[in-house]
Amino acid sequence: MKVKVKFFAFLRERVGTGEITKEINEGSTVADLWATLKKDYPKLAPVEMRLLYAVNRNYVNPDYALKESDEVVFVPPVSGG
Amino acid sequence: MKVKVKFFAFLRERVGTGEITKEINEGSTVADLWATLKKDYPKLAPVEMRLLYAVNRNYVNPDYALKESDEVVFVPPVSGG
Amino acid sequence: MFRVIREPIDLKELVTYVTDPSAGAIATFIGTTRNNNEGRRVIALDYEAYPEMAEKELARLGAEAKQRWNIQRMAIVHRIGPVQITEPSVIIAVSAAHRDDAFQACRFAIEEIKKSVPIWKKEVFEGGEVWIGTQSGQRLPRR
Amino acid sequence: MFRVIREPIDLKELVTYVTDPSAGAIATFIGTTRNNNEGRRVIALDYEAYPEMAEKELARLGAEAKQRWNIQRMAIVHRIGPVQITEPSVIIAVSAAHRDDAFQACRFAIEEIKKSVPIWKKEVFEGGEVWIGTQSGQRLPRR
Repeated sequence: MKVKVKFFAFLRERVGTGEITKEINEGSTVADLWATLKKDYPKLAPVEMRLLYAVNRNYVNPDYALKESDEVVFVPPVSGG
Repeated sequence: MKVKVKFFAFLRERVGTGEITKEINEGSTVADLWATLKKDYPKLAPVEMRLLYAVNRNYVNPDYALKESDEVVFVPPVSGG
Repeated sequence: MFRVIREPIDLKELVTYVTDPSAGAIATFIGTTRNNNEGRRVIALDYEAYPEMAEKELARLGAEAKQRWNIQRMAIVHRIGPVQITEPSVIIAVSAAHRDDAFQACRFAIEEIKKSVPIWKKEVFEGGEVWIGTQSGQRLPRR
Repeated sequence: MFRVIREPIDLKELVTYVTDPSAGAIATFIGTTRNNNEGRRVIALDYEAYPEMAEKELARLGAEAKQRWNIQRMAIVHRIGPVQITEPSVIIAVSAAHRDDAFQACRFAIEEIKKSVPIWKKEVFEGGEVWIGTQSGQRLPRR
């Protein structure tokens, strides 16, 4: 199945693009997807910061099971204000 | 000696004017002046509220000894803001 | 900037005044005339001041705030005369490097104004008028 | 009013939005770009957002504030893109019958923005640039 992944700020610069579509296995969690992306994008591998996970514009836990067409965002430490 | 007395707000309405000049004895305190004014203006007599005293634009204690030409204000409870 | 004026207060002017390159935060407080108080329907508030001393007291409390918190600039303007529903009677603006100082100094200023600055508020309500704070047993209104 | 915009933020618009006949107090907070941070000379801040979710989170925290305090109206506008020294990056305005609620809800909003709203700040300083909060061991800046 396919999901949409958006990258912002620090992660966008590391990945080099703001949005990709990614084919993943049924039953993949958000954490699984992040592990896969770290292999796809070597520049993500050293990222050690605490990330939050958002699916369809809501924060979710790392064990959230993804569904077809979900919009996934890995949220680096926010610093608005 | 003479002092200037200004009245504001509630007290101004009771006295009916915003400013008077008052002849007082040498050595009079602010508290003495207030006692005299209560006799001059019967409508001040029933005033029981806590007043602050200002002389020449500074708050003073009731036992402050007045001097010639002082500007005295009896300050009813403030309610700015 | 510590002033007592008769005209409407210009929020923009105060914020511009406190804007500073080394400030990351500006806190403002705007006191407005509310259409009700202690069950009465308020028509307007009418403020009176001992203006020379009021401005002096505003400046004094500004100086005290500067000693207590790490703030850049402060402005307080209080309006006198009639102030209609929704109109500002007082505006405070404070800039600081960090937000905590700006918030605390702004809060301090409005609390002090209500304690020590010679300004008085007459409430004109449906059926009468009253100098706030002068009635025996009456609390000062929270705002 | 909960918005993420690219243009300069109009303070007056927010204050007008929250103005209410039953409110006696309006508290506002303005976050501005400061010319220094942790010893660096800052040239500008450059903000990026996940805009749809950021607006949703702003509205969520506005709803939470309404549950926790007795407030009338709240507006939060965050700017994205480059924000020069002294320019506002965020403005919060809150109206309430009484000042304590307005101050507390305003403070709550800025603290929550810094915790949960997907907006990021790149600091452009003399000699480089950095996404604030991403460096190991780096604290989030107080503002």
